[in-house]
Amino acid sequence: MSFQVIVFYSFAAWVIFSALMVITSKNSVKAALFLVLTFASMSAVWLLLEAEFLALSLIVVYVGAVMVLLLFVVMMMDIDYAALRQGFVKKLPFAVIISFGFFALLYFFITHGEFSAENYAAPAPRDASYSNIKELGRILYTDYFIAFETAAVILLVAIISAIALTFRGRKHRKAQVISKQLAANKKNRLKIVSMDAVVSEEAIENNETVEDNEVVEDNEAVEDKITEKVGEEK
Amino acid sequence: MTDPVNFSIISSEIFLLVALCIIMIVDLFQRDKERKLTFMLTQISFVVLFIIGVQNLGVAREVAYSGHWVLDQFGTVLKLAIYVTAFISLLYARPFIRERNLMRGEYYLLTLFSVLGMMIMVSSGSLLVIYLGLELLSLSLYALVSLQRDSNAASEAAVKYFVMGGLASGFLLYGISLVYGMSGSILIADINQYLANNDSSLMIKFGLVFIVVGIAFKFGAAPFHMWLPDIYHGSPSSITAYISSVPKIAAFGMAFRILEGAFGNNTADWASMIMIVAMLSVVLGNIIALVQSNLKRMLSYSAIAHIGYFLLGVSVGTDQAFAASMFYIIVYALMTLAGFGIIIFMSSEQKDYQQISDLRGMGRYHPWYALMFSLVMISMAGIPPCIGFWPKLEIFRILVTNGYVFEAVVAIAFSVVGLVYYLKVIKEMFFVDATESPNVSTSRSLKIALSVNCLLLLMFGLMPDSIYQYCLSAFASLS
Amino acid sequence: MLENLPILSLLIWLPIIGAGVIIFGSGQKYKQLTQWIALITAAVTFVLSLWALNEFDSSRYYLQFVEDKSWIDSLSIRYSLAVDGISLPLIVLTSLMTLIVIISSWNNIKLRASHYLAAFLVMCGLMNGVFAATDAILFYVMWEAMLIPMFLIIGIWGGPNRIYATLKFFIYTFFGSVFLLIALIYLGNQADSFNIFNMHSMVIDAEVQLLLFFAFLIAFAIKVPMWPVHTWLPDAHVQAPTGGSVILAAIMLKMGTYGFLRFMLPIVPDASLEMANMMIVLSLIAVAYIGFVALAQSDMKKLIAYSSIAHMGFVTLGLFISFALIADNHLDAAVMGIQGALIQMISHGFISGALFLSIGVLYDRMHSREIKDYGGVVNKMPQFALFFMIFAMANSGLPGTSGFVGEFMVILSSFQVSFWIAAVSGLTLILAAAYTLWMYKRVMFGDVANEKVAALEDLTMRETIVFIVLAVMVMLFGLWPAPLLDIMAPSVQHLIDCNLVSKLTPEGMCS
Amino acid sequence: MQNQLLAIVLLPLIAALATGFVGGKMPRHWAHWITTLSVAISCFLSINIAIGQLFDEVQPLNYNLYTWAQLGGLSLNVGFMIDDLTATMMAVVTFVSLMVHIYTIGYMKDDPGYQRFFAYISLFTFAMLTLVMSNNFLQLFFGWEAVGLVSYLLIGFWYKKPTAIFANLKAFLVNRVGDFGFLLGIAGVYMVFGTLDYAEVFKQINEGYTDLLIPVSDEIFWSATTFICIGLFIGAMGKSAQVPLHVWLPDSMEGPTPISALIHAATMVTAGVFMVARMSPIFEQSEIALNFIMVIGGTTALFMGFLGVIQNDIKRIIAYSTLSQLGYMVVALGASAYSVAIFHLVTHAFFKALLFLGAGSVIIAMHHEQDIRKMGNLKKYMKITYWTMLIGSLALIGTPFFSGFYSKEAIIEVEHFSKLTASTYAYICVLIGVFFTALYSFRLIFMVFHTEERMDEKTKSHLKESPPVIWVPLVLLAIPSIFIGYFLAPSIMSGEYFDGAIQVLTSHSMDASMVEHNQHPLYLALDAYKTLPFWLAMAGVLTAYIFVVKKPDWASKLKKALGPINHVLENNYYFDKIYINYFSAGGVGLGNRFWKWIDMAIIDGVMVNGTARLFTGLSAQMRKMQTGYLYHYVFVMVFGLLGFLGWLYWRTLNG
Amino acid sequence: MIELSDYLLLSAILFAISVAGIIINRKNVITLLMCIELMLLAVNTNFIAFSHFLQDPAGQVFVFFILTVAAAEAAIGLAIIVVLFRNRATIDVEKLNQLKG
Repeated sequence: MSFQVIVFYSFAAWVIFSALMVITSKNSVKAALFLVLTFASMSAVWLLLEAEFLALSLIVVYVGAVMVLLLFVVMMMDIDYAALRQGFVKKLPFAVIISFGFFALLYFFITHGEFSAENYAAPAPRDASYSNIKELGRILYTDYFIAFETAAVILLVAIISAIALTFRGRKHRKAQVISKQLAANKKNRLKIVSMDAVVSEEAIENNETVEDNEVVEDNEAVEDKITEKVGEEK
Repeated sequence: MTDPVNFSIISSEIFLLVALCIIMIVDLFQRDKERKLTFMLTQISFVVLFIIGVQNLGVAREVAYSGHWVLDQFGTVLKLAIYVTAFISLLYARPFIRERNLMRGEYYLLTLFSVLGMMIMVSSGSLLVIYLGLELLSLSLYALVSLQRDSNAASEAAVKYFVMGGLASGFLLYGISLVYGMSGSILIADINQYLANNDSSLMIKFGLVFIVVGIAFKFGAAPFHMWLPDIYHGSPSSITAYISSVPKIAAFGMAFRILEGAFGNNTADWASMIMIVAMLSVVLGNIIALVQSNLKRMLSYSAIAHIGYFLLGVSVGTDQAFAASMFYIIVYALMTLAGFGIIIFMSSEQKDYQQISDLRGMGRYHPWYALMFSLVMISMAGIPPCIGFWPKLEIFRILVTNGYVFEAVVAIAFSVVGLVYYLKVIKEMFFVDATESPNVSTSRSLKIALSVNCLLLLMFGLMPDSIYQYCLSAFASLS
Repeated sequence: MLENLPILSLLIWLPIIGAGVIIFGSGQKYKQLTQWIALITAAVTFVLSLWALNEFDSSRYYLQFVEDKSWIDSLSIRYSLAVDGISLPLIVLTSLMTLIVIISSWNNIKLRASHYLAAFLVMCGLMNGVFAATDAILFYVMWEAMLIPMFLIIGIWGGPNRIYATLKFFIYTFFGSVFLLIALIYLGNQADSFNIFNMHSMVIDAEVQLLLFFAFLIAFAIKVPMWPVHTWLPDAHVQAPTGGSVILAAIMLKMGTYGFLRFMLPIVPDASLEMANMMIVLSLIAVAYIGFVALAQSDMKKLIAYSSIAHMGFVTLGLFISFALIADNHLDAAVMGIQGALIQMISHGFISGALFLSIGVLYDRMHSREIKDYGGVVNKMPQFALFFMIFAMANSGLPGTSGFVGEFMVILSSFQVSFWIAAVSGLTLILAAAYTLWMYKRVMFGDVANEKVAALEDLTMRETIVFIVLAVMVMLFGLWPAPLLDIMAPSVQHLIDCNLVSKLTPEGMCS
Repeated sequence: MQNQLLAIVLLPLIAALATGFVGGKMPRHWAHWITTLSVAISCFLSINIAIGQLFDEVQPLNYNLYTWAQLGGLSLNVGFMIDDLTATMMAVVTFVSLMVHIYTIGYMKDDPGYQRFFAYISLFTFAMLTLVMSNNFLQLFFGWEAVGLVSYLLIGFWYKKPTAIFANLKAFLVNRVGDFGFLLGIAGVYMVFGTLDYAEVFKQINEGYTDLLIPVSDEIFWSATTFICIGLFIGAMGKSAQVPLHVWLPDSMEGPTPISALIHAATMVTAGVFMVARMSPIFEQSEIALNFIMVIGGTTALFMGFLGVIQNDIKRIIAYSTLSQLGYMVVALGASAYSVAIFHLVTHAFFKALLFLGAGSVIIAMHHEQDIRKMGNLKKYMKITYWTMLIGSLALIGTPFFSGFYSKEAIIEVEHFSKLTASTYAYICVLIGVFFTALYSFRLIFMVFHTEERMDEKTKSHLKESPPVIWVPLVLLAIPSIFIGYFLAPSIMSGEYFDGAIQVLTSHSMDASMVEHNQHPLYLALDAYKTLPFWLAMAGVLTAYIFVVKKPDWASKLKKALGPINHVLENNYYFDKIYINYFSAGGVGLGNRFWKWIDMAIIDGVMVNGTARLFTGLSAQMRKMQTGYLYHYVFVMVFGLLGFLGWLYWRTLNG
Repeated sequence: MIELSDYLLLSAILFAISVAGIIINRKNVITLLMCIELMLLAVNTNFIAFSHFLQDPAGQVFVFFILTVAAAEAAIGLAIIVVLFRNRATIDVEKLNQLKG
């Protein structure tokens, strides 16, 4: 049992364990952290495969950027984890069966397929002068020119859409705001209008009220639009 | 080792990208609430693209960028179809988004991005570029679907689309990885070469299963269709019109590139799977559509059924069959655009009228449009003289020619089931007495676009060759 | 110049173009104008068809007025039209009935009258197209497209239960025709061309023939309609407006039997021979069983609808009895059977059309189709009673009317095969008389039954003209069917000589 | 001559069309002038031709007018065949028709449908002439049905009368049953002979032909000839109202009296007899058919005679008498004595028309009262009617010297001498029939013209002799009723009369046996007291006298005594009840069941709508798969993937 | 030695886990996002393993791009979830069933 084998199995075990934790944790934060662990362990495995650049990128990109973003979002939302916890365990066996069956099939194909050791002998280790980064870099800008450009556009799309979806200036959340609800009082909510018994006047009164309200709303809307515009220009 | 960089063969893409950047910047500085300039520029770029595409029509097949890029008749014809359908969909979208606070530059930008993604998909020479093009398309679509931020339904649809789409990408990639492992290349031509020299191995078949699932998902074929009705239903109608039509054309490009381009020598490995998927789609789509009362949902189930017919052609796997499928998908895109055009037409005053019963009285108060919509329904049902008949005919002909008579009979029998729900629409418009006029859009441009689109269905129906010959030529140049 | 006129194209497209003009000019403002346009279009079409009839050379068999243009090259589908002695009379019938329908619905349709007329014109063109097409796919296109205007006619202008009826009609017939499509595609592939007449000279082995036979059977039997796929017809007829019923009965049903003649008999003669007994039994059921069913009807339109089914049974009987006769080498009798079937098609067109128009005349005045709401109409409408009597008698197959000719021939020829076939089909003499005249008695005779009947007014000028035309046709072909038969004779002879021979081997086939 | 023939046929048609279509717009008297004149010309020409054929021995004529249809090698024509038989019939038809036309002028004077009526009877003349003059089966069938049509129209002439419109429908349908057989017979002719032309058919028979066998089942085969004969005879049964298809004739008396005379006594009902005579070469080929005919005829002759006795309606009595007399004619046909049948047909045409028209005269005088129990002693008021009717009755019962005597005597004789199996039965029937004929005939005479006056005062005050336009035809008909038999008897009895037109096989011929009876008609009449029929007739008259004049109460006593039999008779042997309750109601009921159970329930309910329901139900169930839950969607997708993988796995394991 | 199939099995396990994760998770949309990331990780491992054993850099390049795309995807996915949360104040998967039938 060589060092590499030990490394592989130990990290593989970590990968599997942490992946299982990711899907079973109720708490998103916990799950995200386990995901980080999965990625980190997997990058170790990748190192075994002499993909140094990617192993590092995985940590940099995922652990450094994506996971932080994820956590950020998770924290931002005040989610009721107690509610999320319900009704989880009874679906577990079913999923276990499905995924086990799935894995069994994969196992069958992988072990019975052509990916045997004879067909795919382990290559000799590279010599020290070999630079993974250099090689990737070289072909990335030549052979994979088109792909590279496309990836760039994809990132642009991601930027644009993320902004388009989430940025909306102030006061546009539709979700209930507890603090506001608590702060509400009778004076703000209830408007007492004195009315005469005459029908026609009543109607006029109502109309006026409605108009007033509309004006207020319009103003708000205009304000919103302006702020939004400014935001976009920035 | 590397080819000399040849910009001429990616001129369309370069043009679009440049135009995109210009439009993006122009849009930033626009004060116009209507975004007229953005809209105009977008549409003009489609026109220019179309002209470039037409010039590319006769050009011989060229492979460039280390085999990652292919310019051929097939891609060009598909691109032309993409431009036209995208162009029409934006025409439809304008009055709709104006009333729904969606009139933002991003709408056009994301559309353009997705078109770019599709162009990349249909022109790519490697699995990697296909994947990237696909993701470019998908990401734009995810964003487009959720663009109506204050809509519950839209955001739900977006989440579902996103999760399901991610899953499908995963499956597709898994399959690609296995194929890569076997063939040692991600270039389609190399894979094809490898398979020509080697027998089809178990792992190739194994990978193909995943790839087929990924492709079937993109089309929304049963049993990978579950996302489709919800997404079509939940998205704003203009976006539904778009995602139900244009990306299908690109998806066909992808399917052809992968299945025929890479695995053309192993037709047997995937054809039966596609056939199963296709038959399931035909049966399921047609049956479930029967009881739908929401027009959008009905059309989405009908989309599943149509995809089934289309995939029947793919499953046969000959050049002619692919030509027929291509014909089908282009025609379908035109039809479904018109179909969702109806919904856009109905949904004015910021309210969405989507129920079939909302059409009631159309025949009485707006006879012309009722007639137009009837054309759409007749076309979708595959009744001559509308265009919808011809691709169906061609698909059935291919099936029968290749000995799939039983499949043809089942498929054709289910088209009778399909007829029922299309007729329901006509029934609602013409036969049910209405006391009040249904709600319709007042936008003149929408009316014109819709009329033209519907009349095209009839016109092409009388001269189907005007589309079909291009489809055939796309494949004639391949072999 | 006239010789080079694409007469068949004109017969197809002229009415359709007319309809297009009408649709664009629709609206109450132009109601009069559109009506006149419709009338003129239909009249010109009819005159053209008469002209074609005049130019037609019935001395020997060949396709005439041939038009053949490329249409869909990629699918090797051509726009090819031609007629022979079988299809031409049907075209004339179609054009005439359209004209009659347009005249007769002059003032009767209140709701969107111009659209109504346009629908009929479109249908006229398409039906002419069905009869004229010699390309199978062109045929199919027309065949299917024809459903749409009829679907709309029943659905928009029909009776209270129109939606059910029209959906049933459309779906039922569509269901049938999809099998036709499969068969046509198969044949087109085998023949490398969709030309119907190329298909006629193909060698097809027995098993395939049988499959094709059933594909054709489903399509055409539904259209005819034959028992047991006939149930759409009474519903459609009852709910359809008068004009719709007329066209449905007079022309649309003929499509099915025309299909038998054009496709089934010539392309799969061996299978047809094999299944002839089944077809004969089905036809006899149509004649006898449906005759009894008609007897039980209380709705006039339904009664006539069922009687249509029964009469169409004679057509199918005549067509398939000929197989048994050819097998026994009774060629004369086979000719008689097929000729009988053909003339029954034409004659039934006039008679059923006239009967539905008659019921329409009553319905326009009383808004009821129930027999029990009538009684003693003859007191108030003596002229109408006369015409109605003529048509009723024709319907019950009285010699001297066209209704007799076909049935007579078919019974005579079927007797050669079996006494029992003739006996069962001969029951129509009794049954048809019973249901028609019983209805006549209850509706027309007797004392004035109620106030509504008392308020009836006799035929208007317009109605009278229509009825005179139909009555003359009915009597003319009854007293002297020879001209019509002569037109058909070479085609029928060709059918028997060339097309009904075995297609299992190339021997003995002539093109 | 061909032009003459055309004129004979077409003149009544043109007159009918003219009066029918424009009758309403022309003065009333034009209608009768046009039609009567045209029929008169026809009659004149017909008699001319008949004289030519019968006495001047003009060659029989057979030619085609136009080709009706050409079907392969078979040519169907419309044409005329004129020989002795046809000529006789033409003369009789046109003569009776002319009388009826004249009579109608008076009889229908005040009827609102005056023009219509003339159009109908002219049309009828046309139809009947086409029937008798036809030279082929097709045209025969055309005429056959056309007379049925006109009969239908005429019975229902008073279309407001519920009984009339019931009767006409009944008449048409019952005739259609007969036509059904007739058509099958024609089909048989076509099958056996390959042509529908008389001359060709007869030629083939004379030149010897092979009889075909018609399979009715796997085991049973029928001789085609027998089949043809019976088929054709079933047609004749319908038209000539033979049991059991006789039910329409008594009811048809709902029509105006002139048509009862014209159609239901003199001409149309005899079409069947004429047809069988015309087809004599074919009928001769089948003894089974002849026996069948004889049984039917005998039954009709006797049993309808019974019914005549108990009727009280003046026209119904004559109608039953007609039925009975038709039976006589048919019996003669069965015995191969076609000429005798035609002989009786001719004499019967005259005296029965006379009787009907006389009855009509009575009815007019009685203001449309037809019940003989409300008449009596009309002799006092209507001398001419009385005498003419008496002549008619005497002729009917076969009083020597009257025309009926010769024909009836001949029939009885041929039955006596016939060698066919059924002849004994027929002989007994006709013999007994003679007694009953006399009984009901004179019961009528006594009840109407003698005994006390039973009508009410109002009617009585108006009673008077009918105008000349009515009684002239009576007189004109009375003359041949007396003498025609005397003149025709010798030639007909000797079998020379219809030489060539009627063919009798020598084995069936009774000429030899008849010869000894073949004396001068005068002696024949004088010898009548030696024969049984004479005494039977006298007994009948006497019985009538006793029961009606002397002891009227005996009648009701007898009625009581014969209770059950009387009941059967009054119900017309239950024929009507069976037909209406079982056949027609059964047919409608069957149709209803077919419709409700098979069409609506099974085909529509289960198969058509059931399919629709199935798919809708399926759809409603399947849409529930679309739960809206993301994890279900993923699950389905993964399941699909697993399915494919499993399929691949299975395929790998199984090679 | 560690064979190719070992790597592949590892990734297969990961793949199966991620699929299971999507199915069993009925509450939290964000976890679905993570599952998709896991799945991509499995795919990436496949690619890298092949790349190593084939001595072909294309697989690694592919992984490079997958990582890029995955990042972009995560960004958009999170944005969508934010939009959803704003609309509904929940990211409960079980409540995402307005659209059905």
